[in-house]
Amino acid sequence: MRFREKVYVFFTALAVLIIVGLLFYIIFDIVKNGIRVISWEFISQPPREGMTKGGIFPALYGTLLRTLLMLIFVVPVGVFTAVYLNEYGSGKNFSKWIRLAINNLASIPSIVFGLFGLGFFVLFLRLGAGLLSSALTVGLLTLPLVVVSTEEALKAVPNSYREAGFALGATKWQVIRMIVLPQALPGILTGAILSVGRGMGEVAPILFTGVAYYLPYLPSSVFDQFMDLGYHIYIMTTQSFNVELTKPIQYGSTLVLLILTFSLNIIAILIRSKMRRGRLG
Amino acid sequence: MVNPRHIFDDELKNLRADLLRMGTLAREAVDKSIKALINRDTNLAEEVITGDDVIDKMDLDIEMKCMELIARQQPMARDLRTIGTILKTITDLERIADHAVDIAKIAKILADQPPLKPYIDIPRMCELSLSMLDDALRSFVNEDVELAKKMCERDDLVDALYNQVFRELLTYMMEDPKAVVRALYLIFVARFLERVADHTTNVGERVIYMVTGVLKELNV
Amino acid sequence: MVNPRHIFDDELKNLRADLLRMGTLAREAVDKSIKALINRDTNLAEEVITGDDVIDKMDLDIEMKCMELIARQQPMARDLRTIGTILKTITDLERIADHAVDIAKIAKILADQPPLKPYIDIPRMCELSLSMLDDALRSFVNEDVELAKKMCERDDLVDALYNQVFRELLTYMMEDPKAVVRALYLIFVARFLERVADHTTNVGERVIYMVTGVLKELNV
Amino acid sequence: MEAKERIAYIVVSLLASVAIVSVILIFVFIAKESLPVFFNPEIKKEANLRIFFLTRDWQPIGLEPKYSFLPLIVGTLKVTLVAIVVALPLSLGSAIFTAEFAPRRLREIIKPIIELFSAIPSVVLGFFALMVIASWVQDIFHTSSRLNAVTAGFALAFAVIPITYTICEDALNTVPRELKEASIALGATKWQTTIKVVLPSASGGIFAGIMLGLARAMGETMIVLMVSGNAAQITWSFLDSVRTIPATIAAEMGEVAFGSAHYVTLFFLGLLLFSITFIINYIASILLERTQKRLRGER
Amino acid sequence: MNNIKISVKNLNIYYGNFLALKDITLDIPEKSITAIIGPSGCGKSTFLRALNRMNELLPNVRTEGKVLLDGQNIYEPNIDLVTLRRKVGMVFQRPNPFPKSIFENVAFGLRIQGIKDKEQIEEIVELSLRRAALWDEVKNKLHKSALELSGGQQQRLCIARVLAVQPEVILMDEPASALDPIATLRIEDLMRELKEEYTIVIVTHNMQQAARVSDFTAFFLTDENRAGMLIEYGNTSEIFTMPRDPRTEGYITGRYG
Amino acid sequence: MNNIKISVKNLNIYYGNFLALKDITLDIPEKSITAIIGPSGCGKSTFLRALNRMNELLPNVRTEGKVLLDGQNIYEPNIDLVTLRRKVGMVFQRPNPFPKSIFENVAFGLRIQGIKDKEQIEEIVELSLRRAALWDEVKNKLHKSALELSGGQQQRLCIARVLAVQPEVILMDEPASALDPIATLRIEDLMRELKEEYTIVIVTHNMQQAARVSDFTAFFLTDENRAGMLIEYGNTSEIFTMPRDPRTEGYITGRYG
Ligand SMILES: Nc1ncnc2c1ncn2[C@@H]1O[C@H](COP(=O)(O)OP(=O)(O)OP(=O)(O)O)[C@@H](O)[C@H]1O
Ligand SMILES: Nc1ncnc2c1ncn2[C@@H]1O[C@H](COP(=O)(O)OP(=O)(O)OP(=O)(O)O)[C@@H](O)[C@H]1O
Ligand SMILES: [Mg+2]
Ligand SMILES: [Mg+2]
Ligand SMILES: O=P([O-])([O-])[O-]
Repeated sequence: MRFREKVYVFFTALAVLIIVGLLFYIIFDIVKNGIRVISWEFISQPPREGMTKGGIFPALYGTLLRTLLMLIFVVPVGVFTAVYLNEYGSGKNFSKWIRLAINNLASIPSIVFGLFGLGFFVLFLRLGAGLLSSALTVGLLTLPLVVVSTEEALKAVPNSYREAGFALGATKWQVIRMIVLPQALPGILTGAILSVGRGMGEVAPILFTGVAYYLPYLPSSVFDQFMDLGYHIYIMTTQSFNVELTKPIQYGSTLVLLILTFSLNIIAILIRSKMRRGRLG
Repeated sequence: MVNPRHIFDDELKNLRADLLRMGTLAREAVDKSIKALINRDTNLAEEVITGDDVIDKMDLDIEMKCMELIARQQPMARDLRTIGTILKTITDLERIADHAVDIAKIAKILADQPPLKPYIDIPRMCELSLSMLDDALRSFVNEDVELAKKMCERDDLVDALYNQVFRELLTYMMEDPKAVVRALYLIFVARFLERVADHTTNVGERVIYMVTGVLKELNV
Repeated sequence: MVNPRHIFDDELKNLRADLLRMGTLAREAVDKSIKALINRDTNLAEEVITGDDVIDKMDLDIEMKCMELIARQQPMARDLRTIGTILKTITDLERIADHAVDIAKIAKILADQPPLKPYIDIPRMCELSLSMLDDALRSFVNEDVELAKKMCERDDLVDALYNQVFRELLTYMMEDPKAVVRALYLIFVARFLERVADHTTNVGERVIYMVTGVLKELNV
Repeated sequence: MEAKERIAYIVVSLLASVAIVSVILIFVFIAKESLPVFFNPEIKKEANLRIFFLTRDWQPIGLEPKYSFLPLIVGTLKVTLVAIVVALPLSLGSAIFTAEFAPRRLREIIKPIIELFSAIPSVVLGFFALMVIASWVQDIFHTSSRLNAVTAGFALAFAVIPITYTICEDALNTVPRELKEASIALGATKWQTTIKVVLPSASGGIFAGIMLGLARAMGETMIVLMVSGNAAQITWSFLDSVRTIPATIAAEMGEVAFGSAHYVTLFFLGLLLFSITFIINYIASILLERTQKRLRGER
Repeated sequence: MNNIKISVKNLNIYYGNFLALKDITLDIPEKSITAIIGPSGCGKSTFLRALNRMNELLPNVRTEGKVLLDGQNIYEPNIDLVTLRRKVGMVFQRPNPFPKSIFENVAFGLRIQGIKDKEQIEEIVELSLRRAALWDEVKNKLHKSALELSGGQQQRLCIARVLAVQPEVILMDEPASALDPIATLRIEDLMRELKEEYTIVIVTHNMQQAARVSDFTAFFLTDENRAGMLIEYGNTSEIFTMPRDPRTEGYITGRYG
Repeated sequence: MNNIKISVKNLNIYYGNFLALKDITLDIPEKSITAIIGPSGCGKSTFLRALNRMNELLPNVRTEGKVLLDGQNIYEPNIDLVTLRRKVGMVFQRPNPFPKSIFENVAFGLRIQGIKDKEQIEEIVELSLRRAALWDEVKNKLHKSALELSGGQQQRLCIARVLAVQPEVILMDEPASALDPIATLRIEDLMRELKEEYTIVIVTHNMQQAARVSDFTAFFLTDENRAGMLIEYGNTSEIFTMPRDPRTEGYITGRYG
């Protein structure tokens, strides 16, 4: 009896070991092969010689820019959607619809966003295939992330704080502004960071909304096409005329993308755990 | 649904039973002391005197139980009044028993002296007082306010009898110096019986308080 | 840090003050009644008799306050014993005051009769009883068990004095039929004073119980 | 003060409606672009429901384009199945270990690490699968093609694991400690407690985790695009190359003429994908809510 | 008996279609402590929250009848809720200081009124903390987080926070149920001090607490439709030593039902 | 005085380096109710959980000393925890029925023992529910979810659940603190009935409860290092009417500290 249980537990532990092992193996493999490639030149130079040499600067630039644009759109929308859901809308039909919409957004496959971006932003609104269309498309995709983590943060603000505020004669907006939002700030921050991390690595939604295979110049307006790190990796690995030749560049680019997204996620995790500890103390 | 306080109720019931037992003992003590007096029965008198220890112990016991019940069960309202009533009533009962002892002691003294006159009024006083005590205890058991009130009214009869006995014995004393000691003791006996009735009235007042929450002196 | 029960303590303090006031009144009543007797002062006697109402009212008042305090503050341990002590002590004090009334009534009766003999032992008894009462009250205030115990011991002196007075007056009665009434009344007075001392002893026992938690009869 | 309140309310409500508007627009636009399948006679000739579901070939480029969904559906199902079979035992096992058996310290390390998996962009997973996993699969199964359903499913599993793990672990964790203690105090062993009390209590959440993993696997684009081989064929073997619905859209949308039958067909595929994942997610969310409510002691 | 501060007249409260409080009529005297007791679900909290219209934060609540505060019906449409709630402050079951400094907690009510004057704020904060019998314990750490205080201190801080907005009435919904016995007694003590200046209404599950602390007690019970009704209202000592209604008697002696 | 059921000898319990219980020695008599009282954090729960080794579920707990159950030290290495915990059952602060049917809740302990016989299980379930004074209220809905019961019923169900595994000792950690006064009294009543057959140890914040229900009371307090110590242990009536230690007196009269 006892022994059998130990065996069961061993298997569950083994599962953990396998997952964690694989994760580390991925990181290990990418770092091992990528680290040699990374240099200042690699970061700061454009690709050369039909993208078999040189760096990834335009792709990095494009990625960061579209992510920044996305952030400008997604944070206010996401945060205030959460504020509405949690502070104004409880019990209202409208917020049921919003919630349904958010859940829905979260479940839509990224390629469908790509289709929508193409159909709506690019063609219907005539924003063209460019940074803005891509940023908005990815923004919609990460919107649930921001809403959910903000809402979680708002929910974690004990209701008693709000009641106390009202009972002291504060108005709703005063309560939100002076008590709820400051208290939820770390959570909101986490949401924003996570959305950046997520948005940065997404490729499918931008496939048809503005990413370019190669551009000799940097985008100069939000309507311009751009290069993108993730897309770059995809192209190099599958469409490049000489996959073997560009392998180091592929690894290098992947490592850069991984570093970016990982560091963001780790920051988010740190904030969150600090927040949790703070709440307990 | 079972009464969630039934254990407390049980304890309260025990306490009431204890009180009743104590009341009965006190009553018997008075009864016996007067019998001892009339029949010049020193053994009976002695019995009353030694029996008082039991009553004293019951007094202490019940009081301690009351205090424990207060400490442990936080009685309120009527429960509390009941305990208060018990607390006060046992004092009265204890005093009644003490008076029985006092009478018994006198009975012992008078046993070897010639009778002054046939006892008429004293047995009547005794009977009356004891019937009051019976009613007091019954009213306690049945929480019968009316009975308690009626009982208290009879205290006046006892008082009247006492005055009568007092005056009569006074005459004896003035007429015959030899009668002085005996008459004096009998006056004391009458006086004690009168006190028994007074204490009994107190018990009645307590019963009324327990049931109605109003405490009023009835025997002013 | 403030005592979180200070309101309850205040109420308890008030209650103790009330008790003390009642004790003082009872003491004065006894003192005055004996003075009235000695000085044949019917006014003073009347004062004692009417004054008793105040004491009776205090008795009721304090009792109600105790019950309320029990109902509202759930006293435990010493607090509870204190309230229990107060509850029982007021009964004794009330009885003491009643005895003062009894004495005062006798004082009124004897006021227009020639004195039997100079009062010597009765004032001494009174003094002794009252000094006991003083000590009892003081021991209550100071929670002084030793004082209470010593005080209780003096009850024997009172008892001895009572016996002496009793025998002396008995002689008077047998010698002179005209003295019978007066002597009888004086015997009653002595008896009442003896009772005062007894009740005082009860108070002492209560104080000991309040402080130590042990209740023992000291004046068996 | 009143005005401020009103303005705040209006602004917040407007921003909050973005989500609703977006979902409606997404549905409307995807639907609008795929509607010609039903209504445009020109397009209906080339692409219609009968062709989608009753023919066997997907050959959109060529003189006679063939638009059968069946190979795509089969491909999608194959990779999804592989992904779930790989991911489920691993993620559920890990969830049980972390929630029930790991010492607290260890748990606080394991959980974020596994969750970090979800931070890996799918291109990166695809890249890794291409570089490493494909070789493993080839070595193990001696396949002709490195890129096949097993490779893709395996890579997809990496995407599924963090989702399923997180939801399962959360579900296990929301089982109140008191319940576990009650069971142990009744003389149950830890494993009995896990199987008889914790798992049943959390079953809704676990099921939801599986469903959401499933949805993720079906909708995932980049990984399959990179490692599935993208051959639209109907076979029984999992070691053949496959083409999935999302990968098809991703690969072909870039090169179609707007408004063409191909274009419309791709949008219709999008609509299909959208609907399937929507339904799965809906069921999962209902399950999740129900379990949470139950565990919170509501009826 | 003091003047009437709050006069509740024929109050009915519905949650949706459910009648939670039925025809409550009751006068609350000024500068005294009134306790509301009764079994769970009898509408005590609902009643309390009706006195400063906090019920309106919940959806679906409907209130009928009048609540007169100093003779003025607070349910009239032109009543300013913000002013009302400043006048009728509220302290909750669990101590709920904001996760700010001790000082900022007390200053909050002032800041939302738009008071900027630093000195004035400091003055009021000190005064409120003194009144809440907390000043001595916190004066050296006013700018430390309020969450570092003990439960009892937090609850007193919440009281100070209410005092800072100078209320006339303080409502307390089971203010000590989350505290240990000693902290509870201290809060009760504080209440008794506060009643010199404020009208206090408390809801409590703890009968003994109502008995200890209040001047007046109202006993609520539900009828067969689960609607809360007022069964008996009167002097606390009378309610606990000789209640008039047998249902009150049953409840306080633990024999209800 | 009954036989000694549990004898605790020089018990020390550490959380990491923190000594939470210091040198506790105490004998718990059979078939009686022993209450543990004391201020928050004095180690009452820790003590209780030491009696069936539930503390070991927490990390970093170290236990020194002996706990003899019927003379057998439960901290000896060869003790079977499963058997021990069946003998020494536990009821928790908040009612915590499993989210299963009423029947399955009570049957749980039997099923994990591998009992399959349906009739036997049914019999024990009914018996346990009867003992827990719940049978009449639930006999017609045994297969309904236990979560649909009221708080007090749930707590009695938890007691029935423990009874089903035929314990000898029942530990209860504040078993009524989540209940309303009436449900509380009913649980207390049940305890008194159960003590005819079981040895019961309860922890309670509520002094009145300890006074009402227990036969023996142990009073714990923390020393200057916050280690819990046993201050006084004895007959409940003595503890509450004439405690020997002034600290006990201070605590029970509300003047502690
Ligand atoms: N927001 C709400 N929606 C619907 N019904 C409610 C709501 N709040 C309370 N109720 C119902 O109204 C009745 C009274 O509730 P209330 O909270 O006032 O009771 P209470 O006396 O304070 O109980 P407790 O002592 O448990 O706090 C209950 O039957 C409760 O179920
Ligand atoms: N898991 C733990 N880790 C570290 N310290 C703990 C742990 N559990 C309890 N303690 C500490 O041990 C001491 C005793 O705790 P315990 O829970 O036994 O107290 P208690 O008397 O039950 O208090 P309460 O009445 O608040 O339940 C406290 O100082 C507490 O902070
Ligand atoms: Mg409430
Ligand atoms: Mg505890
Ligand atoms: O018994 P008494 O002394 O009060 O008559």
